[in-house]
Amino acid sequence: MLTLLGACLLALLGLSALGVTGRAPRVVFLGCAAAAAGFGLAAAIALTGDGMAATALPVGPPWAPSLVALDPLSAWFLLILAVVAVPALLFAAASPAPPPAEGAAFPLFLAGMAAVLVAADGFTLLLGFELMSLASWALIAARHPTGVGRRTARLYLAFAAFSGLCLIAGFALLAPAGLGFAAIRAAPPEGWRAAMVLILVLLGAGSKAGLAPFHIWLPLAHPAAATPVSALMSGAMVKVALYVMIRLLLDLPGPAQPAWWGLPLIGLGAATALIGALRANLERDIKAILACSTLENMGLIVVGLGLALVFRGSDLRPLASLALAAVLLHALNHAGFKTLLFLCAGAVASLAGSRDPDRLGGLIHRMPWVAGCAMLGAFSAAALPPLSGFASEWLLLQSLIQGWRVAEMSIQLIAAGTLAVVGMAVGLAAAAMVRLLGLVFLGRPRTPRAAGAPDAVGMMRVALLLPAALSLLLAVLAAPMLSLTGGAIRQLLGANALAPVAGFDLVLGDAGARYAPWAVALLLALAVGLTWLAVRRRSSLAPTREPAWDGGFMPPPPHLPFGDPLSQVSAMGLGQPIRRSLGRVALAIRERHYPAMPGDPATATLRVDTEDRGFTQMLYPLARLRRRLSRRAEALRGRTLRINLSLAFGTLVFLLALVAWLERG
Amino acid sequence: MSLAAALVLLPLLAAVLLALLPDRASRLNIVASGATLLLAILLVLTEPGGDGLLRADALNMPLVLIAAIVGFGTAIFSEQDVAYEMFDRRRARFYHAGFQGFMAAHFLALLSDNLGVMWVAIEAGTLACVLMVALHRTPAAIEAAWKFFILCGVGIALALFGIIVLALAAQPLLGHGEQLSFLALRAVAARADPGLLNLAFIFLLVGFGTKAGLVPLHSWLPDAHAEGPTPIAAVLSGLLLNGAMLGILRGKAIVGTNPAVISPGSFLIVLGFITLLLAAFSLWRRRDAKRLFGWSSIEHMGIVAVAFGIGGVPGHMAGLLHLWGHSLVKSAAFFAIGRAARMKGGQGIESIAGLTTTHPALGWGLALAMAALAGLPPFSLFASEVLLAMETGRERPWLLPLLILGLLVAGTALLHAMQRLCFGLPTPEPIPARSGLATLLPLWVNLLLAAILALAMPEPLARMLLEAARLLA
Amino acid sequence: MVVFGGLITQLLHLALILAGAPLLTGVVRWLKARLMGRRGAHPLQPWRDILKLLRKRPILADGASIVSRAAPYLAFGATLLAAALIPSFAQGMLLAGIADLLLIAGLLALARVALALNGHDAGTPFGGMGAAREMTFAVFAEPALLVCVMVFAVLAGSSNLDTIGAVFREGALGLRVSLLFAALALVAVALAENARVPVDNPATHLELTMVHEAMLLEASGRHLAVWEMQAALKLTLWFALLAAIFLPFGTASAGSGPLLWSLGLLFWLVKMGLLALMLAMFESAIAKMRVFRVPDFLGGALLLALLAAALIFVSTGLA
Amino acid sequence: MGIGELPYDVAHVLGGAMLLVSFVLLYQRRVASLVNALALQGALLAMAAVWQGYVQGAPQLYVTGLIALVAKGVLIPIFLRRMMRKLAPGHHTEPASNIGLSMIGGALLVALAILVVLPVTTGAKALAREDLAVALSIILLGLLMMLMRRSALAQIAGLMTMENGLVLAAIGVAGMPLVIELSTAGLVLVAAVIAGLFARVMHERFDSLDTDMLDPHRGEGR
Repeated sequence: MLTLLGACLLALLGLSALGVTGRAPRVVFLGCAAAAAGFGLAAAIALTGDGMAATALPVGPPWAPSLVALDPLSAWFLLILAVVAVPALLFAAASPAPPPAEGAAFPLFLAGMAAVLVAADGFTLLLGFELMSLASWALIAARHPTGVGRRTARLYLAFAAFSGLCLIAGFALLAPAGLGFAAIRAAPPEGWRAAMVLILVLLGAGSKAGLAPFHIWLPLAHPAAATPVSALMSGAMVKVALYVMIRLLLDLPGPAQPAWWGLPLIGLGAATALIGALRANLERDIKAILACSTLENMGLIVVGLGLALVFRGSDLRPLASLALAAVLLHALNHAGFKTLLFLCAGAVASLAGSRDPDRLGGLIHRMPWVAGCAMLGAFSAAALPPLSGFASEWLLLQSLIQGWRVAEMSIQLIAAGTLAVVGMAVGLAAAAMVRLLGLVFLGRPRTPRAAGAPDAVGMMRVALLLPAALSLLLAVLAAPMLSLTGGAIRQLLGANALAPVAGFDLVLGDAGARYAPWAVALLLALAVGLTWLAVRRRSSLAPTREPAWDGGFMPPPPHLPFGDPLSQVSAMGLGQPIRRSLGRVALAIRERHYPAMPGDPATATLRVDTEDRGFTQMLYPLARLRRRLSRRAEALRGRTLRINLSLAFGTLVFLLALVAWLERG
Repeated sequence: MSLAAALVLLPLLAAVLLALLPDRASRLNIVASGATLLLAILLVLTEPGGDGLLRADALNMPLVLIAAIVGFGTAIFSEQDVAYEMFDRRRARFYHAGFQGFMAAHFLALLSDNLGVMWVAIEAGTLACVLMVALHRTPAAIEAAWKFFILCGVGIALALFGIIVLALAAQPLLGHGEQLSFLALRAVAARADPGLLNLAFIFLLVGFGTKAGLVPLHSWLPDAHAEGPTPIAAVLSGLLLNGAMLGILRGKAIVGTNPAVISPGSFLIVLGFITLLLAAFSLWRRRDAKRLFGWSSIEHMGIVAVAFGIGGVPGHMAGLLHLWGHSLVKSAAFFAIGRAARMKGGQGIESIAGLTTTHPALGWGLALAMAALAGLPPFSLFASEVLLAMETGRERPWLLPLLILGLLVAGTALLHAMQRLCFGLPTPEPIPARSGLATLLPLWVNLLLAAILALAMPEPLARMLLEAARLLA
Repeated sequence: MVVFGGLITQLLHLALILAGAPLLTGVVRWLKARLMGRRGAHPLQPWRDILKLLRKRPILADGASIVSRAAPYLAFGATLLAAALIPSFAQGMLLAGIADLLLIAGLLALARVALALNGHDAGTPFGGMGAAREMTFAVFAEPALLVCVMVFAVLAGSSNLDTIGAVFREGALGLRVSLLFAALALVAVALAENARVPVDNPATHLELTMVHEAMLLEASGRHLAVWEMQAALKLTLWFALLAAIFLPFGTASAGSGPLLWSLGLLFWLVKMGLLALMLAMFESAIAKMRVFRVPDFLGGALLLALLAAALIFVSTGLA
Repeated sequence: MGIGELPYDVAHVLGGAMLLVSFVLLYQRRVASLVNALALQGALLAMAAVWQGYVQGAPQLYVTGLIALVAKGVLIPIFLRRMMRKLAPGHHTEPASNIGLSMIGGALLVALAILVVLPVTTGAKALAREDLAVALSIILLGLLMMLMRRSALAQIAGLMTMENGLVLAAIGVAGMPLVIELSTAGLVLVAAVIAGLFARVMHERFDSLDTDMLDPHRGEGR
């Protein structure tokens, strides 16, 4: 096991060295894919058989060797990493050669994430975490020498430094005895120390996972990178942050933590889910839409995590395991369909030449494979039965509904409110996915480039089909997959905790609710098929093609081959109802309407500027404060030599006086 | 003659030689530094100890090694850099002689067991640096050098007074001659008069603190770094500050043994945090690349002061490790930025950009060095900061937020500048040239060493680190 | 016997709702016409329309893709499955085990998404507009539905519809004000889901005001027939849902032979008629509201549901 | 020994005289007399050293006294005077702030020095205590002078006074190794030379010795 992991990690380092030279990028990416598959293999072994106990490495900080281990929790997330990485890397190998810096940073990115997952002491974990941040930043910066992308990279790096430092502080308070996980478990923190740990971990890992209000970098940074990187960031990196959260909040502090620990997570998670789903309906860049949907899903997952903490704190182990199962399963499902969606978006961007929905449309005719995969992914993301997204969100909603079993009325009310918010987020996600599909793949092409786009072929198509097949598998076999997490659940909730699984169904032990994905899929297929047969038996006429009725509009003039572009709803137009009704929850919106003057041939226009409240209410004020303080500090510099001398003199005199005074007292 | 003595005399000899025969001076300089490095390695491999005047112990041996490494790298770098200076014969001769002279003084300062000798050595080194800072004779250089001279002159004088007070405190307990010996003082300080010890530590703190660039005694540091030749900036940051910190550390080690004194650590913590925070916020306003690194030196000295102030074995370990890493990385950063400034024909931040695209090796080296200074892995500054945070969390948790704030503001400022210098669209180069091995070699070697310190420190060094921390705690 | 009975009842239930759905639509329309003082079309008119549409040749818009052909069947299949899970005259049918309210909500969402995609497919302005509005309404309808489910789960201990119906039929919990709130919320959701007044007007074809019809503008022939059938089925489904939860009395259990079944059927027909009458009266009494007031309307429903939940917590906390 | 005994009184007088000279330095406006005062202080220091050597029976203190006399009393003053002639003929140093204020400040500093030193040196000999207090006062006064005066020459003079104070303190402590004294004195000389060098460069660059003229030339601007 150790040899396998070590071989993969070393291989990654070697590949990054090869990547520096910029030669043979395909080799680099395929090699990374192999290494990622190796991780997946190790994870599978650890999940089915037994993992790896904490082992000391020859390298490490001066005061103690680094420890690595592979327990069920790590293995589960390592599996997620592999699930995302393999298709993404195949896609990368199928794409044109990137700049050398990217070829060098990509393996390091993978290695960093893997290091976080297998680390068994704080230093190694922090090392991997920072490596992950740094490499992913390099991946963004390498693509954007100038312009907005550069500012994005800067913002991302600043947030990365912030989360790293917060995690360091969190460990500092968590581990008075030593950084080894075993030592921390032996002496769990209590009282205000524990509370500080909670806050710092929420700041550190939370900002990495995109929790509000530290989500603002995510919708900018994830789309800025190359498509495979975006897939890895959205599918795997946020999960690594989630893993850190679980490790530091659920595992290391021990089971003795109070129930209220979950409440901040629930609140932040719900807010994040709402904001993310809302923004997903308003973005005008397909990859940004997907990044916002990542926010939504992370929000849901964190809500589940909070519920698990609440239930565990109030001694409702079965419910805690239910919520935890929802968390773990949704993490995996989201990895599957988000990778699929990002790769589809990348295929569209590279083949149809744009990421702006207003320059796409009607792609289903030209790229049926991509469209099919995208629909599958979108349906999963919209949590439609019987696809994978629904199974895990069913678990999550059930655990929210079960929130009333906690004796605290306040928690019951919070659960109800959260349920409402989560439901809203789920609805918004569905709306966003419909908007995405409708704008990109359905309707009429909006540009000639979109009308002439080729379909994905070769390895790119394989890279799309892989996660698609996986999502389908996860949809039907949700229960068996979930039973693999039994080890992790026992590890976190005690020996008698069980995954809410019975055979091929997901069940709630006492509440008697049950979801059988296979049955639903079967019945649905049956219903659709029978309906189709019946209808076709009664009416067998082949359909004919005519110009669209279009509510009576005249057919477009010949110089508009794809019809009148103005008579097809735009991205903003589709977002308008939601923007009007909910937009201001998450965004500061400025709408300006320029009406067409009588006799003026110009068309009337509506100009909408939106900015996330995270910027306007948090980041900008902080930046102003920082500027003011640095101006203060700078004022000290512009002094003459004699002032500086007198500063030294004053310090001396002050200290002398202080000593004299202290010796009196 | 002991290795330690040889280590002091060899650079001295080299200085004399360089003063006498200036042609091919830079080669001779490199050779001498290389020989010094060999001696230093030998010294580290041998057992600690030595005669009365010079004593090699776990505390100063690693510092000697680092100093020799940085000195060797600087010699290699200046071989290329001085060529641009257009020095006349006299100044070139003076430059090289002064460099070796400074090295000799620094080794003496590190190795001497006698505080008085240490003081003399530091003063001599300072004077050498002052002259080399003034080497350019530009108004800015004169201003910087004069400030350097006056402030450090005052500071060093105060430090001497502190030493005298120490001697006075030890007078009733120690025989003549050895009342300035570090070991002897440490042995008897517990019985000395705490009042005098307090007084002594105040003066030592203010005196050496001025040289170490602790706020509010720091104002000479950035200008001195920016106006002198780049190699001098490298040794200033890499070596001189270590010497000063060692002085403070010795004082603390002596005074701290007496239970009745006002704990010296608290003074260090307060000054350290003031330094850290002020430098962190000032870093955001820098327009001059070399001053940026000067301020970052101030910030790191603040971190070191905090680490030593918090104390305990881990705290001192963190502080020492931070000193080592800072010397290596900061000198590397100065090599890179000096070379870049040469090629771009100016050391203003706005005049340097896009290094990674035009000179990948140099650009990525600088980027990594700055990332390391910002406390990112895999460099030893990251390790020491983690260790410091751990110790703070254990001993004084309420200081954590301040520490995190300082590190965050400083780190983001450095990363911000890093992206401006190394990425973006390249600025035009009046003097198009290749980076050259003379820069890349020391740059990457130092970075590699810093990474090794963080992840795979050789066992003897690790043992010395622990030993030194025990000695101090 | 139980399994056999479950199977039989399930099949009978399917046949019943399939046959009854268009009829129910017809009845509602007829009642509405009567209340408005018109004679109104024969209640069987929807059936006649559907059969006639099936005979016509479907016409596809130029921009239309496979979606236009597949979406109707998908939507109908999903709705049919959802309807099959909701007990009509008998409880404990074959699929009672998976008759989870969340699953029903999910299936309805699936049908909704298929409908919206159909609206997008031809690339016409009204289709897109209708789709956007439909999804927006769902954003407000879904949370209300979920919170109602929570209320039922608190009372019945489970989110399984069959269990809920059984518990409520026992009537152990009597008449609760919280249930009243939940009922109101659910009714509002049902109105929105079925595109009834005041959210939408099933009768109009004035493009600017409509939501549901706008997505079907391009459908014709058998596709339109399936869409019509799906709409009718959805209405029946919601009526059955309301009946199963709030009027559970008289429902037979699957094991109890044909006699009780027919009794249950009788009860069910009465309930349906009652609900149809109420709907007709309501629709003929009030007018349609502006599109951007709908979120407020559904937000009110959400608030009612939350209030119901709060009241439940209070009462269970006191009890 | 204590008050009323010869060794103590003499040391007392010498130390007091040096302190007085420091005040003179602080007060003095004209550079020429500034240098003279410095020379006087050096001479007094030498005498104090010799006296201490005699009292402590420590012969190396005679050497110290000799060095002090040669360096502080003769060489440096001559050097400064030559420089003054070259650079600032008849140049007056104007204090940055008025004399009275610096006088009061000086008095306060002396008080502080005594307050700090006397209570902590109860263990030491009275002579050492006295010496230490005086030395500290002289150092602080020198520092005060450096930041009160703008002229480079005055600042050098201040630095020299501080050195005088240091040596005074050092001779108070019995058994300071000679090597330290020697190297210290040597360094002081070097420092003075360097300072002179700077003063010359400054003069030829800015045609003034006013250190405030340097300020606008700081790199990186304001």
